[in-house]
Amino acid sequence: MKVEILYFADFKDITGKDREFLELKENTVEGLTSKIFSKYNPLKNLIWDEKIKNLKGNISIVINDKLITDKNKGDVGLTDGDKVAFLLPFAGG
Amino acid sequence: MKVEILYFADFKDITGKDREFLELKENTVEGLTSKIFSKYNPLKNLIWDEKIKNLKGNISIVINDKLITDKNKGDVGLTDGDKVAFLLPFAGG
Amino acid sequence: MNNNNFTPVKSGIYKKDEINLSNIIFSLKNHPKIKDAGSILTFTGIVRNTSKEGKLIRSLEIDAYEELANNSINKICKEIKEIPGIVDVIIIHFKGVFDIKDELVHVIVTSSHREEGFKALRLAVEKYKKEIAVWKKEVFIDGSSDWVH
Amino acid sequence: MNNNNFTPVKSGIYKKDEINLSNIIFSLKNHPKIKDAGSILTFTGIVRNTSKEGKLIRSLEIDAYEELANNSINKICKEIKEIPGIVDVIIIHFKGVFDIKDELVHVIVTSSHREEGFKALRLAVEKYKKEIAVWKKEVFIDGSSDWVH
Repeated sequence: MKVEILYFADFKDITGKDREFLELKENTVEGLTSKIFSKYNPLKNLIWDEKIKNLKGNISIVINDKLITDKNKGDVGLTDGDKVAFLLPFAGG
Repeated sequence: MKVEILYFADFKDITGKDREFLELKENTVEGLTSKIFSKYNPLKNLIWDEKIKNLKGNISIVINDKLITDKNKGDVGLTDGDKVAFLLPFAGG
Repeated sequence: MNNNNFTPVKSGIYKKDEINLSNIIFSLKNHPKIKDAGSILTFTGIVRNTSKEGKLIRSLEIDAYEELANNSINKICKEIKEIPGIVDVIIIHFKGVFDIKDELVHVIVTSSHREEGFKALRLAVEKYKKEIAVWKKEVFIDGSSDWVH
Repeated sequence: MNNNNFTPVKSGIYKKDEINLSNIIFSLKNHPKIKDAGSILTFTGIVRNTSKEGKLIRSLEIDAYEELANNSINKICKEIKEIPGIVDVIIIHFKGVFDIKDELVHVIVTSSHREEGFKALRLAVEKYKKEIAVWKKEVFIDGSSDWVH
């Protein structure tokens, strides 16, 4: 299964990319995070809370331009072709 | 004794003038008002309160670009060459 | 940086269309303290097609006692510039005859942060409305007219 | 009056310098309801030379998730346009790399009277600051940098 992941702000600086396609074995957000943490180690510190074994509370997930509001973000399912982004809190200019 | 009187807003419409020089016999504001009321009758209604026999409370007098704050406005003295204006309440655009 | 070229826009009474918001903001960008500013707020008063009482307006006339109005405008600007965080305050009031949607007045407040800017802009607007020697005649579409007091 | 020529400026994310306040106000003057307006208020955010913590800034970078940010901007504008007396609301947020005093954002509120305009402008500014998917990187003069969150 393939998803497209968009990188903004800190993510863009860490990965050096705007976006990329990633091949996933597990069709959940947690599957995607494992993949990106193994590829870009500093992303883990940025968005992962080791104490609660989950994404930090202030991280939003957007799938196909829609904000996901599920409580347990890691469990959210992904479908082939989805466009996914993790977002840090906004700061307008 | 001669003073210059400036006309703004309603005053300008009534007198048809921006300003004019007037010859006064009595060197007070009251002397000036008598003069202009006899020349331009509608000005009396505009600024004179017949009950209190004085200028209406909301009329300001400016002499040589300085606002006069004396209580009894009629008694304020005038000097030859003074530039005088009666002002109705302001309204910015 | 060379700020010798800074020719500030002076607050005061101007003839209709003598200056516009772009001119003012262009000048502001060369203000010696513009680097301390994060916020530019502007108020532009334009001619609405109805009076406060709801009568339809054809045109508006603004008369001004320029010497007195300029003194008051400068006093208001000076007072507000003393508020911490305020970089600059400019008040431009036009005089003449105006059609619907013509610009009557510009107030521009430049400040370090937006909080003090919003307060200062509101204060400047309320002050010029009452304290400067200008008058406004509403000419209605029925041909009648009134100086607003 | 023929309003067929009205091409409204669209709210949203723009490239640096792609549009300016004059363009927006020029367009506004052709808004079909401009005759109902007496007040145009604008907020322009520009790059200040210090961060909130007081560090000296060399430049600023704005990144945006355009689809999401545009949706939120349109939602904010729609909400505020529903307030009685509000004629129009435009929010323009730029993305790219900016020097000190460059313009980052314009918010323009056109309203019948100034009271509702002031409230609406403040509301629009506070909302875009928090609700739209943009991020800001401060690059300091010591060479370090930080995304603000």
